[in-house]
Amino acid sequence: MKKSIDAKKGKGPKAKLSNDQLLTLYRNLVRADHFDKCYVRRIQAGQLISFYHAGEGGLAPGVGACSFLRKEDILWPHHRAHAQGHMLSKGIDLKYYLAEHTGKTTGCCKGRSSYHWSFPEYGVFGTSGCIGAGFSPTVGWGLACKKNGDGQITMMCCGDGGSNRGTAHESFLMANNWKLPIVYLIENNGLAIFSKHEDMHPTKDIADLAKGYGMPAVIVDGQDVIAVAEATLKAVEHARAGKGPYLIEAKTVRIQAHGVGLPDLVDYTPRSKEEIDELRERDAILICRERLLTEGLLSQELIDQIEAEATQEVADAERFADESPVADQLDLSDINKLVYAE
Amino acid sequence: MKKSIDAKKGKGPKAKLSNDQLLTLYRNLVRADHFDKCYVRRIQAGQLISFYHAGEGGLAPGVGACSFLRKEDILWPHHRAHAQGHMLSKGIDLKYYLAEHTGKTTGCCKGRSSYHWSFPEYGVFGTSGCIGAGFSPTVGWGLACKKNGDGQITMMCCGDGGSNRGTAHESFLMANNWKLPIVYLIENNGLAIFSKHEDMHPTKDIADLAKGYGMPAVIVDGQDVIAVAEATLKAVEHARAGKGPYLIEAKTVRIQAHGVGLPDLVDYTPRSKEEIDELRERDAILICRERLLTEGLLSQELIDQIEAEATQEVADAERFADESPVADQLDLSDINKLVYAE
Amino acid sequence: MREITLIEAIREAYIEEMQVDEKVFLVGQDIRGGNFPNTTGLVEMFGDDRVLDTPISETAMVGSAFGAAQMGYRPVVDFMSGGFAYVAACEVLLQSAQHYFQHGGNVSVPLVITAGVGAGLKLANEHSVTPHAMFLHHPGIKVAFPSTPYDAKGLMKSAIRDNNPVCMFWHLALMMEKGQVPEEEYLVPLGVADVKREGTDVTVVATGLQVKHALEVAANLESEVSVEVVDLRSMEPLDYEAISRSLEKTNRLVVVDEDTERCGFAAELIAQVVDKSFDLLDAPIERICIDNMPIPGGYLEAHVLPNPAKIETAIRRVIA
Amino acid sequence: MREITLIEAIREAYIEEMQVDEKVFLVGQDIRGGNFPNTTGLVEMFGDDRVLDTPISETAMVGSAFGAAQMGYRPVVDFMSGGFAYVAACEVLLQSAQHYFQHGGNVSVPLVITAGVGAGLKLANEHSVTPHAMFLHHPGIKVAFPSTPYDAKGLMKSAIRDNNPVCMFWHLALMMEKGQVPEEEYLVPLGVADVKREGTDVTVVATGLQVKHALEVAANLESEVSVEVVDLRSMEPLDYEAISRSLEKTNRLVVVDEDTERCGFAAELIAQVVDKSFDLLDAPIERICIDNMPIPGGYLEAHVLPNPAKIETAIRRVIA
Ligand SMILES: Cc1ncc(C[n+]2csc(CCOP(=O)(O)OP(=O)(O)O)c2C)c(N)n1
Ligand SMILES: Cc1ncc(C[n+]2csc(CCOP(=O)(O)OP(=O)(O)O)c2C)c(N)n1
Ligand SMILES: [Mg+2]
Ligand SMILES: [Mg+2]
Repeated sequence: MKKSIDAKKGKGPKAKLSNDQLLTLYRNLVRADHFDKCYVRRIQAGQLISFYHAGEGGLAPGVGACSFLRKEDILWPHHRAHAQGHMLSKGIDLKYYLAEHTGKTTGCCKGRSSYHWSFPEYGVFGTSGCIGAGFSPTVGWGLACKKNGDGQITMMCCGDGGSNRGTAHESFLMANNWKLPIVYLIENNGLAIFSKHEDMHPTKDIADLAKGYGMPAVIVDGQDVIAVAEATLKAVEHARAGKGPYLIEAKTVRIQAHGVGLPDLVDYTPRSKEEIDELRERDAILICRERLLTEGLLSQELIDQIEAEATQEVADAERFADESPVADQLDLSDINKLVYAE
Repeated sequence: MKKSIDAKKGKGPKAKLSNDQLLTLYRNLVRADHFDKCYVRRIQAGQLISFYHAGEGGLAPGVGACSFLRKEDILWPHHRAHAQGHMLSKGIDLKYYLAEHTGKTTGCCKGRSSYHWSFPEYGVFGTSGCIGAGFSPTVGWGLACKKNGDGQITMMCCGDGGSNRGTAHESFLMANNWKLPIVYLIENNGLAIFSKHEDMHPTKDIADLAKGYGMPAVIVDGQDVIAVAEATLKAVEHARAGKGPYLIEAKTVRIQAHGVGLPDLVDYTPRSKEEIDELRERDAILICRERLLTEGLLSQELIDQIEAEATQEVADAERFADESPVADQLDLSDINKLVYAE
Repeated sequence: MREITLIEAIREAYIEEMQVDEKVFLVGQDIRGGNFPNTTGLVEMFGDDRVLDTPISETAMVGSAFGAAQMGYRPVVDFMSGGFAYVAACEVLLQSAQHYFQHGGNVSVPLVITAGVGAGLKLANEHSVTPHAMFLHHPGIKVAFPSTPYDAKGLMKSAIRDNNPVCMFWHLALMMEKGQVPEEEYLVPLGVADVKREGTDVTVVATGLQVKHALEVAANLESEVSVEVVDLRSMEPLDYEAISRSLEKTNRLVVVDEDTERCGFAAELIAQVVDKSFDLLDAPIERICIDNMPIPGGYLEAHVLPNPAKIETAIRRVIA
Repeated sequence: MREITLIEAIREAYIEEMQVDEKVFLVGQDIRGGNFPNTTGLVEMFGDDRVLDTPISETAMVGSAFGAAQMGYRPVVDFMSGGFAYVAACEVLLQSAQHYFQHGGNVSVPLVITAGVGAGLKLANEHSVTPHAMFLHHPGIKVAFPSTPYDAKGLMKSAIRDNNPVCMFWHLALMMEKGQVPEEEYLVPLGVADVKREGTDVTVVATGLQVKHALEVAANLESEVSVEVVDLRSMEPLDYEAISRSLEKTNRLVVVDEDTERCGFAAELIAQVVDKSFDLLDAPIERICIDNMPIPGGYLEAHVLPNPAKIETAIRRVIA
């Protein structure tokens, strides 16, 4: 299961990140990790509704890809970790999402959708229970970004599994035909539920698909949030400059089972503790922390402070969600008012 | 509009065709051309029902690909020329298809479907009005061929336009994952209705897509029926040997409008006579005839004989269709008997 | 008043709406060249970025509209043929339809889905289906189906201005039908039926081509039966009031719907009438739909479609 | 008799049919690992070439079954969740369903489509829909929906042996319900309803989970109303005889259907009853379906679903 990263592919002249940006990445990674743990804890305790797909091990791609987008950029985030890392990196206050996920009236979807998110003011319009569904509206977002003509771009994230959908082909075609400002991020954790990437895609790298469309592509180490951010900056620059779409494949891992409470199988046999331990070795937070410590950007004090702030942020979100009223009233006297916009 | 064939791509050690095979190709091409002209004439005269998509200029790929398949091989033929070249090359007697296309009880679909074909005893199960629909059952045919384990293969043909469907991606994935014995033939005539290939696919060659799946692919001159047949023999051999799928892109042309009676536009302007004349220069029958004359396989006498036989075959098919009773009775007293198999 | 064809009427709707609102654009396959004449010449008027041709990539084609609509554009997606909508069923029936409700009403999705539909050309099932019921079964999309050039233009303009997905197919057999259309601007609102002919003995509810058939029958039967023809114009929103008003006069109902019978719109209407107007009924309701089979091509097609003869038989049955 | 769960009953159907007919195979996503327990362990019993995992490529996944079925295999395609069938709507509703008729009856398509369906887990629309009406609207597919382990096993075995596409979804809320299932082999034919409880005052027609709800209500009302519960088990073929037999006794009808109301199966049944049994009716027919909105997630879900309370209200209304 261990990803062997072809380091060369990720190389090339790197976009330079500022110290602030590096710290932002670290901070967002820690925050994403805290929210992920919170959701795991809550769903196990019956304090979250529907389901949760834990992000442990695979949080860096979303954080790296979304930390430096503009507020008006459009984002379809990956379903893993229920996109919390993507969304907080984009600047979204996750308390409204937790409220949604606990079925509260203050939820971002008014308590109508449990796991769905929607923050249109941040360019995050919603999601779908159908994996791979994001490829389609991405074309429309890219088109509208291009029409708007002010450098806005669309970031579309999905897993290795999601890339198997035919919607990917159709989206790649139209994005490239029209040279739309779209960055596709494939967060390849090598698994889709119980299925191995190797069995579901005939080549080692999903990025190979890009060749069919003449689309530039890069493979990055998805455990290195800085590498992901650097690759993203380049891709985003390319898209903003009107040069068309770009594909990034981030090789990452999934530490937990597909969904909390499901068995953790590969094909039909349980993953071993050794396998998981091996995956844990390349922990994205530790890799980033190490680097920032080396570069003198982090101190133990700052680490503790970031940790404390993240703890506080999660606690605040939980309090907000828990204190919000349950959304269990539905006025069905005028259904059409609910279903149709004015 | 002129196809520039990258001659190198089509080269390589060529499968050797026997003299008989070369003559078969020429004969099938002439027959396909006669049937195509018959359909054009008949639809213009109101003697064919529904619609017809004339094959002129683009008959060689189907003939080259299907002339040496085994009877038990499975074929999803291209819709262009309503697959007549593919089907007659496979050994199918086209009179039952013409009867279908004239709404007769003797039609291959009992007069139920106008342009649909169905010859299961020749591995041609049917078709669909949805372009690109063949990619999906092809996976099942390939799977069944593999399960049957006796070297049977599946040939799946479609146009450049059809390759734009997401079904292509999903089919390529599964065919390569499972190493299914499938040959994909993309008959790229540079047009889909009014749309130029260049605007609908971002690279010059659709064969580029194969790279994403690690699938072997070859580009051939679709006006050279012998080249197509040779490429096909190699691809079929590969598939029969259990080495998995193979993609052939045949560059060809469309001389007439998309459908008989439609305007012949590119984007939104009519194609010029010069453009069409240029396309006519590389006539597949002439190219083949030239080659066989050079090799001494054809004489004027044989040319005339083949011509006469084809004329006779078409005339026989027309008589059969015209003399068959019209299928205009439908016993609706037990609809389920019609709709469901026993 | 001047007369123009239904397809020309739709073209006028496009032109007028594209002129007043630059957020409106058209997307589909081969529409620049005018695969149907409703888009002929529009690329010259509005440019390549408002009349967009796509590959045969229907999920992305709908996606280009669905995404842009969320960002304030007002796209019209042309599927060419209604049967091709199946290849993007998830994008249309789930994603576009549910988006507004499912996301808390935060984001509206003002897009129009259109295509030529309807049997009659012997083209077999996929090119002949009129898959309205499938759309109606999925809340979040409105569904209109015009029977005249006047309605086609007015409904299309309303559809483009609506802040929701609206499906407005048009019938191939009506494409070249001419009808009066004023030069002045007007709208036909979604959800307002039109009594195309008044009568007192029996109500025939229909849409699209079947309105024409019903009117034909009504005229033929004039001396025997007084037939009221209610053209719904849109099936969602549904002008149920118009139906019950008519039933109060006639107490007899025939529903004609050019879609497969089983779980179709006619069944829905019957269920609603049984629920809301049971006491108004003096006879069982008749429904004339496409028989429960794939629509055959060839000459067999005619047997399974609604037609004037079948409508007449149904009328005679309910007044018997 | 021994008791097993509904999902175990389906698993037994798979095992028995795979044992007697080597043409039977299963294909779906993550079924080797047992995404639901109906496939757990089957790969060990039957091998990798009879229990096939696919990518998230539903058009090709269905295609793998559709193509193989044409060549004499008998595949079962597991969609995991009924809502995912939308992404292969063309392959299922048009291609597979119409193939036999459209091609002159030359080629039969013996395949089974299955998935877990049904709301109740607060998972929002796509994971909650029970899209039966969409299947029923497309002739060529049979549709079954079991309410007990016994029926689930017997229907699935019949589905696998049928020479047509058969859609047999099963309800997530019944997955772990136990019921008597004999050790000996048996079949439950498609198209034969089962009176799950006899009664004389009102007929409740239902399928799947709603049969359980109806039985609950019938038991609760025992002292007041005599409720007959007709479990259709399959909606196509439809055992209309069973319904009319029941109506002859009760003259009152409630239809419960866990699918969106508009253009759903309940509407279809009402239309048929109005057509064939109008004179048997002493009251308007009540239908209890999912309200005409995308199924919400969260706590709101409960409001829009059929449930015992709504069924009881409907019963009281028709006997009033
Ligand atoms: C259309 C569709 N098919 C199947 C599923 C079931 N499903 C949910 S998540 C998932 C795996 C996704 O894998 P991947 O895209 O790699 O993301 P990961 O879960 O590994 O992060 C599957 C098959 C679905 N939700 N939608
Ligand atoms: C799903 C679907 N979308 C659109 C169409 C309409 N259509 C019919 S043929 C065609 C063009 C096909 O082009 P290509 O595959 O290149 O074949 P060619 O006609 O050039 O031989 C289109 C768009 C269709 N039949 N089905
Ligand atoms: Mg994955
Ligand atoms: Mg073409």
